[in-house]
Amino acid sequence: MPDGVIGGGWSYVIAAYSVTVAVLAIYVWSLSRRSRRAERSQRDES
Amino acid sequence: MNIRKLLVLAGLGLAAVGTYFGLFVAPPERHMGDVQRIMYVHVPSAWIAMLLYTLAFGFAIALLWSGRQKWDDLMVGAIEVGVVLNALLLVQGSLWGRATWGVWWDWDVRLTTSLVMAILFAGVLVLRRMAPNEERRSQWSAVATVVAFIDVPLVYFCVRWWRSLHQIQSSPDTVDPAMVLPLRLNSFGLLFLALAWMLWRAAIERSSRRASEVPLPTRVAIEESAHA
Amino acid sequence: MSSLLALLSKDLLLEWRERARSLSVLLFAVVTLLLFSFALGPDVETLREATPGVLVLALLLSSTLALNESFRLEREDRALEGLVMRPVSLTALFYAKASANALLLTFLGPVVVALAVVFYSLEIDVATMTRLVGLWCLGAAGLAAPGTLYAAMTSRLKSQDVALPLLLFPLVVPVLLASVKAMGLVLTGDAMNQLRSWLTLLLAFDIIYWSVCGLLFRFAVEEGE
Amino acid sequence: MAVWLKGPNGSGKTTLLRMLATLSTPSCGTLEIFGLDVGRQREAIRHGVSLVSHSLYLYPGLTARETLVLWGRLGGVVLEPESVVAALDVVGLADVGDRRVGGFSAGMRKRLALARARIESPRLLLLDEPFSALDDSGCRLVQSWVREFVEQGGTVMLASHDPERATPICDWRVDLAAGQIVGLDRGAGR
Repeated sequence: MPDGVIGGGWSYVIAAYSVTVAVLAIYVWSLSRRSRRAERSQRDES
Repeated sequence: MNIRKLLVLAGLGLAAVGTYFGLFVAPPERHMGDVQRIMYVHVPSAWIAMLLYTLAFGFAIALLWSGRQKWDDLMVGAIEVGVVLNALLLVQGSLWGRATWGVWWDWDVRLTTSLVMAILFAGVLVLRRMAPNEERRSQWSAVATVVAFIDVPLVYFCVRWWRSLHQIQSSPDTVDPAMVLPLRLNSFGLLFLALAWMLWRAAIERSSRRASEVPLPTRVAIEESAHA
Repeated sequence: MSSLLALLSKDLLLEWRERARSLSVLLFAVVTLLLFSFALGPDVETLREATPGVLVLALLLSSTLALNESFRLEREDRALEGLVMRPVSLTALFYAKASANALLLTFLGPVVVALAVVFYSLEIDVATMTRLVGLWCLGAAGLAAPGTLYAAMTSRLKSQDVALPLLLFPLVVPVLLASVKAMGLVLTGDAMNQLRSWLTLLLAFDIIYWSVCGLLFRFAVEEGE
Repeated sequence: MAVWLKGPNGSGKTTLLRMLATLSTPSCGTLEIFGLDVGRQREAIRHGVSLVSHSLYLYPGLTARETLVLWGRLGGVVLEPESVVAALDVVGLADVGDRRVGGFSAGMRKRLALARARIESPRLLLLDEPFSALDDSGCRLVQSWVREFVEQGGTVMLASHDPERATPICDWRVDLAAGQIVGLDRGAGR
């Protein structure tokens, strides 16, 4: 494929970007959940 | 707390501008067309994941050297965020590969190495969950981190030799200046975000460790029953 | 050094006393050969081509068995703790254990290679067989060092049978690749003179693993917990 | 002298013995034995300290004699065959020296562990429940064995639940509760 240009790549681009954003959002959500849980258990302790 | 918020804000801002430039301003690549825009998230993911692993390696060495638990908190933060970015890297790479090579997966040097790398560092996280107590947990994770980190270049070289018999890897064209800007913006954005998450994860680890700390007499009792 | 030899001879003596266990590791390697021939079909050509990979996988699979066993012995009556309590450096402990494991895996080599020759109808002379066994030994050495390090950790866990391969297999990918490649070149002929470089690579991995894991072992085992 | 560590379950007896045997590091404070720091000078301390704990650290595949020889070699001592036989004789295992530990009863294993603890003539002997798993004659053997060691100038610290057996042989009694020393007393027996 040295000369031809790959067309119709947008669907892949959109997929890649949305997966990235989704995964990072899920990770942030899990961090916040864990952080709340850790804070709660620390409060219970003291 | 404040530094984390600052990092998140800076990171989100940079990444937003970078993504805008990457998607709508930068020209499509000569051969790959628009698909190449995946690069603006793909390459930063790779860079930052590698950076986080390197940091984790540094923290592991510091932990083994000093025995201070605070390095363990940072280490787990770096590895966890690194593994997340590494997983993203694999998905983005796979999509890109499908678009350009027509296959989801190719046993190419970088793909293979990043897959092995993800498994290795995910293994560290698995080992952590299984460790019998806190001190073992931090030392074991540090040991596994050091070994994994040293292993990555070995895997890379080996796969390169292994592949070299089949095909020479095509090198990307020199990057257009218009492409450099979004790449740079996104890289710094992701860097700040990743650092913020790493610190956040470290803070969680620290507070859950405090919560699990038990007063001395109780601990003595627990240890005795464990050794009996 | 003298304590290293004492420990090594202890490990080998125990290995010999409990031959049944070492034999079961060997048997396991043989079964692996057998299973692969069923998985790949009866076609001799296919089997021949797959031989290097099958050999290395047999080594890899039997190694986890041997490694887990070697530390079960130390954990049974907490004997490892007794060793740690002696004025013995943990580094000596590591090298003794890793050598014992490497030797055990090495002993499997000739048998498994000979059986592979029979099962897969390889037409090779004694010199080629010797080279295969030699490569097997280098691979075994490359597995034994990280394997011993990780088995020392996972042997404390209830889920040790899952944990060890999970952690070890991705780690030894370089050894696996280099051994498969080198064995393939030995079997099919080395037209482009590449065997040497793979051999060097394999040796380099062995050296790196043995030194790094030796340095790290004292953190993996509880000394003053 | 001999010191008896007394205290209910979970009072810190085993933990203290393990720290003295350099198997545990104190989480705070320092601990010195023979003027050596437990955290930093472990190797030097280990030559002079022996622990017999709940777990006996025996390999079922080795014979009694091999067990002792290995223990000596790990301390850098090459034992004469006669001294091995003598050590086994003290604990009444001379006849079974060439049998494998795997076939030993719990009492025999305990005796072997005791013999092994003294093979390198330590200065400090730590015994965690030395009377458990032993019959009457075994316990008497341990008692006289402890006294003999003390009279030769050694120090013994033993943790035990058995006042009848521990009191007669100990010079001092240390009461532990919840990780604290709550009492220190001249032993009643001596």
